[in-house]
Amino acid sequence: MKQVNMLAMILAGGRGSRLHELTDKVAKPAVSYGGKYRIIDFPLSNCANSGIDIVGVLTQYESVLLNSYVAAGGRWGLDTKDSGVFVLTPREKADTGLDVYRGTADAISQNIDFIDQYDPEYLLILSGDHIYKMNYAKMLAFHREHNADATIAVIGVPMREASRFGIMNTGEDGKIVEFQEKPAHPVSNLASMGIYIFNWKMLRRMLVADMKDPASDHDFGKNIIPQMLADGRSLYAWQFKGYWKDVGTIDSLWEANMDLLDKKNKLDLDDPTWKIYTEDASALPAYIGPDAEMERVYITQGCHAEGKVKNSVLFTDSEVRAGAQVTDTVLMPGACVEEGAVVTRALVAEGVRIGRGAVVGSADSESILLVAKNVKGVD
Amino acid sequence: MKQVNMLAMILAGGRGSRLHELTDKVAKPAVSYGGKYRIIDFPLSNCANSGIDIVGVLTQYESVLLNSYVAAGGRWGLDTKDSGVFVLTPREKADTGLDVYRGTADAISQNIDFIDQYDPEYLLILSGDHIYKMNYAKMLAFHREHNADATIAVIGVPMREASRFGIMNTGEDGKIVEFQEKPAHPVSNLASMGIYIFNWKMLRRMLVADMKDPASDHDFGKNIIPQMLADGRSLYAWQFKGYWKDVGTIDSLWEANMDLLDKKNKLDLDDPTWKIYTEDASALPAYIGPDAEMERVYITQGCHAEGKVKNSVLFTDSEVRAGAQVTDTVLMPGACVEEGAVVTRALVAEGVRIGRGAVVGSADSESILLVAKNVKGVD
Amino acid sequence: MAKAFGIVTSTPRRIHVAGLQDYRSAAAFSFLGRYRVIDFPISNLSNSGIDNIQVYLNKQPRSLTEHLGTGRNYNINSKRGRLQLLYHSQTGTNELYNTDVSGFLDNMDYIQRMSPDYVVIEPCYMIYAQDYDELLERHIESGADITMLYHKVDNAKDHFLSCRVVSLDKDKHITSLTENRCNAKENNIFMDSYVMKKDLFIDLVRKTYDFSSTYSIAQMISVLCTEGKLDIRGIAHHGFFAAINDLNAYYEANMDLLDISMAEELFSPDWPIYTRTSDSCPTQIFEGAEVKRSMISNGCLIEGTVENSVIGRGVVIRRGAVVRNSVLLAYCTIGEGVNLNNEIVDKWASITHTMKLEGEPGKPGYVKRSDVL
Amino acid sequence: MAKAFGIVTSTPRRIHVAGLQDYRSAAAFSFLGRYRVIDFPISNLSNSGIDNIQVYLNKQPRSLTEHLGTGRNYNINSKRGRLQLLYHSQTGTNELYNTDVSGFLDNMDYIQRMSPDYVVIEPCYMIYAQDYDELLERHIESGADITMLYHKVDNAKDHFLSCRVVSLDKDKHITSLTENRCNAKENNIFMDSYVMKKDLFIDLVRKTYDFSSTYSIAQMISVLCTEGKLDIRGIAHHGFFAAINDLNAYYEANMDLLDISMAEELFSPDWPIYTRTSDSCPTQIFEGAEVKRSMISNGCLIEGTVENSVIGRGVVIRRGAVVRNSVLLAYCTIGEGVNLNNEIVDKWASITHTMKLEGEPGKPGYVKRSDVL
Repeated sequence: MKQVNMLAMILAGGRGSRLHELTDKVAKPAVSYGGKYRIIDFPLSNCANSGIDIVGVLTQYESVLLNSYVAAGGRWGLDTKDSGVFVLTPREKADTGLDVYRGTADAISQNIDFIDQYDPEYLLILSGDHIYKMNYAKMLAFHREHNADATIAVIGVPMREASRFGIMNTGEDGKIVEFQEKPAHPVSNLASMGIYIFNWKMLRRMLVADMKDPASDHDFGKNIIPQMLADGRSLYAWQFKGYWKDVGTIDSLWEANMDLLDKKNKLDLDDPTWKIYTEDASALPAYIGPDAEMERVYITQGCHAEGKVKNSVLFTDSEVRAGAQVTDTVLMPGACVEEGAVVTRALVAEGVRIGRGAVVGSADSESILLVAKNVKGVD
Repeated sequence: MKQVNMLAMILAGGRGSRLHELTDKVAKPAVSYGGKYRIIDFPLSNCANSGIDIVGVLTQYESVLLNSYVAAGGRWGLDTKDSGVFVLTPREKADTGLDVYRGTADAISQNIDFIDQYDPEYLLILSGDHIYKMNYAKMLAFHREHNADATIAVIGVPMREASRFGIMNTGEDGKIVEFQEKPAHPVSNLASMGIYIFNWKMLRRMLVADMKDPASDHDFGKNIIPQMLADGRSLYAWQFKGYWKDVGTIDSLWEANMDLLDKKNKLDLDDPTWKIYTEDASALPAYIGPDAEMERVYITQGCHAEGKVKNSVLFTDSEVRAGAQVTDTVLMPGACVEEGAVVTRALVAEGVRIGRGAVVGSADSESILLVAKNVKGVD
Repeated sequence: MAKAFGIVTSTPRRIHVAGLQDYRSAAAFSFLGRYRVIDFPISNLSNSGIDNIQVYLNKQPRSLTEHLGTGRNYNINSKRGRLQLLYHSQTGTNELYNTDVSGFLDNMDYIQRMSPDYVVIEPCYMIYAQDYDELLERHIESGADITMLYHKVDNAKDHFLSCRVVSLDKDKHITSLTENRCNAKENNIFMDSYVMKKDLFIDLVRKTYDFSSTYSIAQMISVLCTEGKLDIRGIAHHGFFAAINDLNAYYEANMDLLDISMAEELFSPDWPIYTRTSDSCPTQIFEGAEVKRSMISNGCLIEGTVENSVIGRGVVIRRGAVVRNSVLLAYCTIGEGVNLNNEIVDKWASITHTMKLEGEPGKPGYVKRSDVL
Repeated sequence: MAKAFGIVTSTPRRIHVAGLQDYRSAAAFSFLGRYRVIDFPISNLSNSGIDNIQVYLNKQPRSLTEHLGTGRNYNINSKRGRLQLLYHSQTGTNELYNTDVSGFLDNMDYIQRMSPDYVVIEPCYMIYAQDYDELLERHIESGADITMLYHKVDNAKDHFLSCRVVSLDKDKHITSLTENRCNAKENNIFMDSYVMKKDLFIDLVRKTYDFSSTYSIAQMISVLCTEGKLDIRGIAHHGFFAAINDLNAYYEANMDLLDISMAEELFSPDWPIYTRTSDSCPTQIFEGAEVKRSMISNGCLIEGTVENSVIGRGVVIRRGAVVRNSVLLAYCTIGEGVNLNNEIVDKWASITHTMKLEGEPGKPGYVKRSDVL
């Protein structure tokens, strides 16, 4: 049979309210990124490239778009005879009513029957809102080598920022000796990425017990991991060294887009050995008009640029009309900057129009302006 | 673009409690039928063959198997660039909490945003628990010809049974003048099949109003259709003349299977122009052993028969061992009748084993015996 | 369901596109950056609701097989419909025998098995949008035996060589079908596309072979329309139309679509042209780059100047390079300071040592696949 | 990801299966009712975690192209992996030139583009299950240059004609690779399957062509293993093994698998053999039918007697017909009262007027495709 006996579950439940209007109609993992992608393309493509065939996507908030998006598993090649992407929402069972997921661990607990269908040896838990490329097969190899009960992916963060994260204190071989959630005085800079590999049989027993515990928050970070440490189980930290970005705020989402403008940037979406797959738009190649000026631009199919674009990311079907100026800006799918309008340091949401001659955003604003509604023209 | 601008929604919510243990772990539409199929293969294959590309499946009860089953839209060819089968469960939105579907109409109302994504002209409502082959494109042609606001598929039932159904009283041209739910003294024998075509724009307005009506049951049969008649809208009945069976009870499910044993039966699953598609099992062809006796048997891939089988339907991977006798019986997937056991007039559920020498069911029982648990052998 | 099945014919013998055709059939040519020529006929059929399609292949079938797959990218339901790739072997002894008719005869079994009553036949080397469902309705209504599609052009004198032209009477009956002798500017170019009953088609295939084993269907029709026994009519096509019959025609068809209004007409949202995605990431345009009046596919890295050009997927244009009036196919590299004008550069080619390449207007230069210059 | 890519070679020149091969290559032969022979090598690779696969085709590619599709049925992720169908044109002038090596050379570009370090080569006309991941591990551990798979048989005297046999020394080094001269009962049949580094493979292809333009890789290895410069070893295969090298071998391989314990060993749940579904409905067995010791595919209608036979999809066996010791391919019809014994009946054939057909044991009869008898 296939080599990787590991099933992945993506926790995609979050509304991501710090993304404001961007998540009014879509769950956070379905938010657009990088010209043609959605955030959830990253964990899904990572799974496909890592040889994982079955992926569950756990969601309960505004799942229509996310649902219809990920259900087309063919985008990631996950539609062969025995592979698939499955959207798992809370449901009524013979013995229980309909209830929301009470926490990250509860979301898995409520889907034990789904996981059991495939009888995996390992369970990979992912979150749906990070931008990164990771070979989970390597993490699994590390997990097996160390005979671990659980392995947690960690990334080195600047020491001064460590108190914002869940920090792993480890021995020399990577064995986790302590886990501190947002420690005031961190002793390590290894932050948890929220990516876990568990031996499924062991985790299954713990989840069954956790479901019955009224005092539990049913959360991996707060309950399951501390319990495992208390039980003296062997937990290992696997250090990841590539590009990794939480895009939970407008500023960080904008930044992560801007990172793509750098020559040989660390994310390297151009790598043919680790492609990120996404929906294919039926659109013409990008068209750049006779009087356009383009400098440091990330541009994709369906874009139509006639004006001046600098230091900006143009998403599918976005438009910059003649005489318009777009600087330090992200234009999300279908956004349109009309004739003569000036847009600076902004993130223009999907389908939003900036009217003729309007001026939006400013070069010295502290944070990025989210433009979520059409802006009227001035002439 | 494609010719049929009609989107289908399958109401697959029902637990189907009259199917007893068969629906403990799966929703009714996922129950097996006809050797290799599941009930929901019929509406889904009908959609595919009728040229409908987008199908929503509305479910809230035990959807894991149903969900992972229908999500693989490739089984019905519904996985092209712009087609798909989407599982729609109740969900949390920006302005509402998580709530179950309150009725058939409410299930549609809660998914107006899904439907709007595709902007269909017509909406086809189907139920997920009938066995039939129907060309919905023909029904749509009838709907268009009559400039109807809604068209309801009806089937002629014996007059003496009409009071068990929702009955349509129509004019000569098929225009519905009255709708009677289970009338004591029916004047027509045209029963509603629970299959509706609506003009989407009109229905959408009605659903929005219905959602706000505290007195409504949010049901098509109880509220929407009577309201439309009261409003003087033009509703038409389209008469279907093929095989149609509600498989809501053990007896009717058994009967519908037995119907397949008849030469040139009306369902005709062998028709190459209207195939019913389903999951493909990785299984050997049926193997029939050297001492087997087979008469009037419907048998499929993965079956292994060594004993005596008469007047029975053998589902995928079911087994009849040497010396066993199986008569007037349905063996669901993976069911096994061990050496020397005798099974008569029974429906043996998925994976159930009838132990060596056991005797189960009887030729003169009034109703069909459901065997949902392993039966111990006698030696 | 659908009234008709579709046939996309293989590249006819008379079509020769120098250079490009050494590596693939005309159907598989890259077009306007992200498409292939065959995307147009297949999308036309799919958008017309025709999902039983036969594609005839003769030479180099690999790239087409991979590109078309099972038709999912073209919205063809693989259960209800079928995208069938049919090979017809080529006789080495005499090219004359390798007609469309010999291909149809090789696969007559599969034609006869088709259940729709009508057949729509399209060429694989022409670019246009056409609703065949509508054409079929008009065909049925008119009562004609065969309906042929043509396009009225005003540059037939120096274009469409090796294409055919039709003459029509007032009632749109085809009175003649002849080779374009380039003796008139205005002419009705036959679009190698027709609609007829399946039975008539099968009959016609057999009759043609009996008449002459080197004749194509079109040649036979040319005989038949003078005979006057069949009712053969023409319908004019409107909108963008290009025949990729030689290298210059290929070049011009690409260039013409740099007129964005023309491109937007051909690529209407109501009539999507489908293709296979390569999962390339977006294109990066760096500091110092200048890009004007160009179509840029995904996955490119652009540091130099690009003007009036069509750029394929994954092309690299280094600092100081200048690309003008050129068509660059996927994955080619234009090195630092290299100057290109009026060139067609084939896939995977790399121009790094030759600092200047300039084709003539009307006779574009061609750089071979995988060449390093 | 995977350490190796896979190659499935086209039917070698020396294989000739009378009758069946007139219509398709050995790879596309229907096998045991619902399979095709190529399902075995492709499932082996897919189950071994190898999802970059090249399938070489020479003649009649249509049915294989359609059967394999994009590899979804074989669990090959189309994004991460790739099922590539590579055609090599056949020289009409002299059959001798049409070797596996000429196919590899025709497609050297695509071999070189493969990123894994190792290559696994499999034939398309043999039936067996083999974990190539395990074989690859053993190959790497052993330090050998080439590892070849063989199967020890005790019927080489009257079987496996035109196959090759290997001799091994104590350390499992191959000391010779020669044609099976059918002069010994016990022999080690070479399974046309080997593992080596990609670079060595490319080298070998070129060296073979330089050595003789009519040599196959196996013939070259036969030279090399006497030279002793390369470390070439053999590994024995265990379990079911059949080579479809002539019509009788085809017949026997089908018949052997009517031994259900043998079939269950080959078709283990741990090692699924994938194929393409035809969406046939189950089979109906009517009153008066008698079916014993047979494999019955879906979609059949059986009113007669079937014994010791393999029945393909959609076969109709009418009242009073008796089918014994026969292999019936898909969609054939056996009419009322017709008596068949020791026959192979090809697809779509219909036997209704000829009341009795009987092949000899060891020399089964053959009824041509679509024939009406």
